[in-house]
Amino acid sequence: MIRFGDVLGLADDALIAAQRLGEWCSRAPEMEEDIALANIALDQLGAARLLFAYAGELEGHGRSEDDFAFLRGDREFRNVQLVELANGDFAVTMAKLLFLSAYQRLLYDRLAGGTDERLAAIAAKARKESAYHVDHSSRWVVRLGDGTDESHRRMQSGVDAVWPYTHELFEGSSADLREPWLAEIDKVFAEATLTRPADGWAPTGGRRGLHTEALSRLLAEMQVLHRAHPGATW
Amino acid sequence: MIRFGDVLGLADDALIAAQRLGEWCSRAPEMEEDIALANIALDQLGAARLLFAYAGELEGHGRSEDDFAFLRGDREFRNVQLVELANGDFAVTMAKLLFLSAYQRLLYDRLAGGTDERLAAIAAKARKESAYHVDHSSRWVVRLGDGTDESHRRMQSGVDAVWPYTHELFEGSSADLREPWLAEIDKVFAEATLTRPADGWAPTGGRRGLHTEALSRLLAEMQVLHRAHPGATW
Amino acid sequence: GDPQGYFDAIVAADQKVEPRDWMPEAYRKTLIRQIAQHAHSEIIGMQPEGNWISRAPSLKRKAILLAKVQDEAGHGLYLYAAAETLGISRQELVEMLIEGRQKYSSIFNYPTLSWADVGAIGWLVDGAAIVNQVPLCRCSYGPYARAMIRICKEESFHQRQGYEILYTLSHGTPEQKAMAQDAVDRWWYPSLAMFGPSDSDSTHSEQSMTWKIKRFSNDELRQRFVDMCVQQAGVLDLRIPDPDLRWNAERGAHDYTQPDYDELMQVIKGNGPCNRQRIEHRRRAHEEGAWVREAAAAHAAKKAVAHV
Amino acid sequence: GDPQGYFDAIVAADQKVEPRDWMPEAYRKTLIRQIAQHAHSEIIGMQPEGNWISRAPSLKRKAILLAKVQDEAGHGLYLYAAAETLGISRQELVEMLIEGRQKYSSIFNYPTLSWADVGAIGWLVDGAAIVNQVPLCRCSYGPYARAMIRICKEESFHQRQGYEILYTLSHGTPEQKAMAQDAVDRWWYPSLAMFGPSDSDSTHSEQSMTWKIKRFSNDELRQRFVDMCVQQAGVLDLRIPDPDLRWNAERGAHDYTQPDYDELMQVIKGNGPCNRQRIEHRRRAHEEGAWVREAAAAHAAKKAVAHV
Repeated sequence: MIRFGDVLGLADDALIAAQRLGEWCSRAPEMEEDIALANIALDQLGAARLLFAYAGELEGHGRSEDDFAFLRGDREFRNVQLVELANGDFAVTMAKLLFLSAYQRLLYDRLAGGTDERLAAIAAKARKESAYHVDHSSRWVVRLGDGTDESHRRMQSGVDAVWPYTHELFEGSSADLREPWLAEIDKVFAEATLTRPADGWAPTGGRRGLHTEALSRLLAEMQVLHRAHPGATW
Repeated sequence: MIRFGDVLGLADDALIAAQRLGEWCSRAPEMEEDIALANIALDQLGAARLLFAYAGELEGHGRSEDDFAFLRGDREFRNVQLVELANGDFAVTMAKLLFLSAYQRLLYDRLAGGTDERLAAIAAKARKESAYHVDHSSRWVVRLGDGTDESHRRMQSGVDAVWPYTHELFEGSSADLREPWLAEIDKVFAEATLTRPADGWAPTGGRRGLHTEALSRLLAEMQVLHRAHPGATW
Repeated sequence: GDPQGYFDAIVAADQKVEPRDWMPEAYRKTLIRQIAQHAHSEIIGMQPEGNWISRAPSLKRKAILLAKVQDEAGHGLYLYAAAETLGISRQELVEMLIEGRQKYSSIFNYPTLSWADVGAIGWLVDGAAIVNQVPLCRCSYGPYARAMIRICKEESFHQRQGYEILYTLSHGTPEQKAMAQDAVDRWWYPSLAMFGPSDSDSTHSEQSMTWKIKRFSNDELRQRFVDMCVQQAGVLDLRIPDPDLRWNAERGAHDYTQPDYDELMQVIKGNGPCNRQRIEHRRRAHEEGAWVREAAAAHAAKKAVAHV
Repeated sequence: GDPQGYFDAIVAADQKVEPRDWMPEAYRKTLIRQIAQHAHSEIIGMQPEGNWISRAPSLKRKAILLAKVQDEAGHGLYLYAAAETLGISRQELVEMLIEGRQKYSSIFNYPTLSWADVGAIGWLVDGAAIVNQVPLCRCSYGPYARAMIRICKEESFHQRQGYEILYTLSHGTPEQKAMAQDAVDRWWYPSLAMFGPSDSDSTHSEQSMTWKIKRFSNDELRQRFVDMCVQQAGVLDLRIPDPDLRWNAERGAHDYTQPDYDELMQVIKGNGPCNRQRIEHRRRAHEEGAWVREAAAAHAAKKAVAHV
């Protein structure tokens, strides 16, 4: 039985990831990468919109995608903390994207075969996109990990910084996805000559609306214009 | 005859300068400097509040200091662009502060002896503070200019980057302050072994509400909470 | 054979010059300069609109804007590729941009101050670009002409999106309408200036006409643009900020006030509001990405060795 | 004479040990650890509240908050100076902080999620600090005791400001009241944990008592804090998030639920929500300021030479 809060969590993951990826626009290390990151941001944004629409129906209070995106405070967002973390350098961004999209692919795979037809349809579309996101980010993780000394150092340090936030992905009903997720990640790490960080600190709270200090700042920027014109159409 | 818009311009200069200086909080190169920058930010904020109160009276529409600070968009702000520029490194910040406070001191000196008694009182207080700001920033400009090779390079590059924005300070009725201002700045530059940049590009528009792309972002952050709770008391 | 004669004949017959063909050195240089400037404009042009991606006021608009800025990166890539057929590398071109040795369109040296600017850029700037670029689809140099066909199709899509943004704003709340009018007020004259100096002061033009790189004069294109905008501004219910704008029945065209060409010259010289900011942004992205590009090259080299 | 005997007599007579006096090495080490931890707490403590300076909802509140965070930097400086009288330099202490070899109060490893958190920190965190610190004004080590007198005066000012913020919120709009309650809900137990483990698990305590560095047990101070808060929470019209909180007439004190000491141990070990962020922020400020400090030193050296 899919609950409103679960769908909202997935939607928020996708929206906040899109917002962070959008910050790279015109700042990527190569022009091809500007295009790729915008593409992935668009995929995440597209998934978020479909999920918000469905969440609105499940809730039954008539909230639209823009109501969800622009008129909630950070304590009402249900995304994992991983997606709200600052972009950092390109290595941190690729670590975040790999960890998120490998999780999303597994989750969408499961939902695509589930009994909730509406969610199955959304997931069937999104999982193809996730496969591309995994492919893109794991290629970069390999290139950077097995590139120069400098890029190896940065990639390992990015992985180390982000790793603690991956535990939150597997809380609750997605706990059993961690095994296949680790298998996928380990394969990438092996090729990238990276060391998987030890498990230990596992920050959490995002799914309950407890976020890092970064989220309210992200929302201040994202929501400023929409909130300045209550009720306006765009 | 002092006009509402002139007072508002001075208030906005001080407010936006305070907001930028406040961003340094807990990030300064020394703990003593954390205290000094907060002090200067407090002075600027204090002057802004007195000036807003007076502007509100001149306007006569009952607007409070918070109405001015939190409920205008960037096109309604009248500060010079100099103060809204990003902080940059410590050298850029000190260049901005020296240029601004040397101007403010001259201007407050004049206003303190002027016929508008209300403004004279505000200026009499503020000019003492400005003298301290000039002293503090010029000491740093000298230390950095005549410090290490690295600090000299950064200080000259900070001065070069900010210089074009100083022209706007001397538009209109403050045009004749540029001579004494240059004399002050040249003295500092000489001791700091810095080269005064050539005059050329002179960006302008702030006093007419035409700002850089930085101001609307600064305001988005500064105003987010106040605007989220219309009519609330804090 | 006589290569110059062959080249002249191809051009005269409105056929395409291709990369393998002989061409006059001045033709090659003119094309490199023009295509590079065009490519740089697409890349720098990502910044003013990119400034509003994070703040787009609805998710639909955010998606449209992200896709548009992405298209601009794509246009930049086609155009660098077209320039590369003339024997210069993308890397050289990018360095010339960052060092200020090649120009980009001066329009991108103005700031985007509100969301309505995104609409105004779509309507006016992309509109002016289309008027400029449609004739380039018939340019004598094949790779450039083909790139332009693809680009023009997307640009007209972008222009319509900008028009829709402004239409929604001008038919929205009073604040939204004021925002739209303010944007049009600020972008109108810079858009007119996109067509370059008036014909009497324009350099390069005559030779480019002969080579069929250019087919209409700056003033002809500017007039076409003004006539197009007047009509659309009516539907938008927005005022073009020119008190002397009026229909001239004799000329069958609108009389209008020329843009401030002294200002244009200042912006071209580097003294627009955002010249330094735009180049600094580009330089920083390039420098901060250096370690990534080096890593990719090092990794590729390792793999290549492994495959030998 | 017998230095240990003299030292013991001074302490027993409630007089002050001064820097020039002989003192046991363990006393010195304990004091350095405690004063340094206290100084670090002031410096790290600038971050959670500093997070809201840019967004303070009125100019008056912005000024008060700026001044408060500035005071914290000042407290840090007094305390580093007090530690320096024990023969260790500020630079060494700062390095130990950044390298994680010395601690700071675990309370600052929680995030400030709303403006009300600034109020809750003032009311609860500064309130707990005062309860902890007032006895330190009578500490046996003179420089520390004198620093604490000055600090406590300012802290009680801060506590009142935090209380006022919460009072205004709880008597404001429903959204403001909810924000205030949410902040109290999140900060209550971490504030209780500020007094350290319960007496049965506390190390160091007995010796510190003998040395008159510490005068009350953790549990005594915690009880004092709870009793103080209950009364004030009533006036604030905010609920303390402890369903078992009630007056115990027999003890003449409130019964209350202990904080989660396992969580406290996790935070102390480095696994609180913000440990890494706080240290990383401090480390970055320190490293990014290195060129400035070097320049100041180089300039001072030049001037010194010039004066010889």
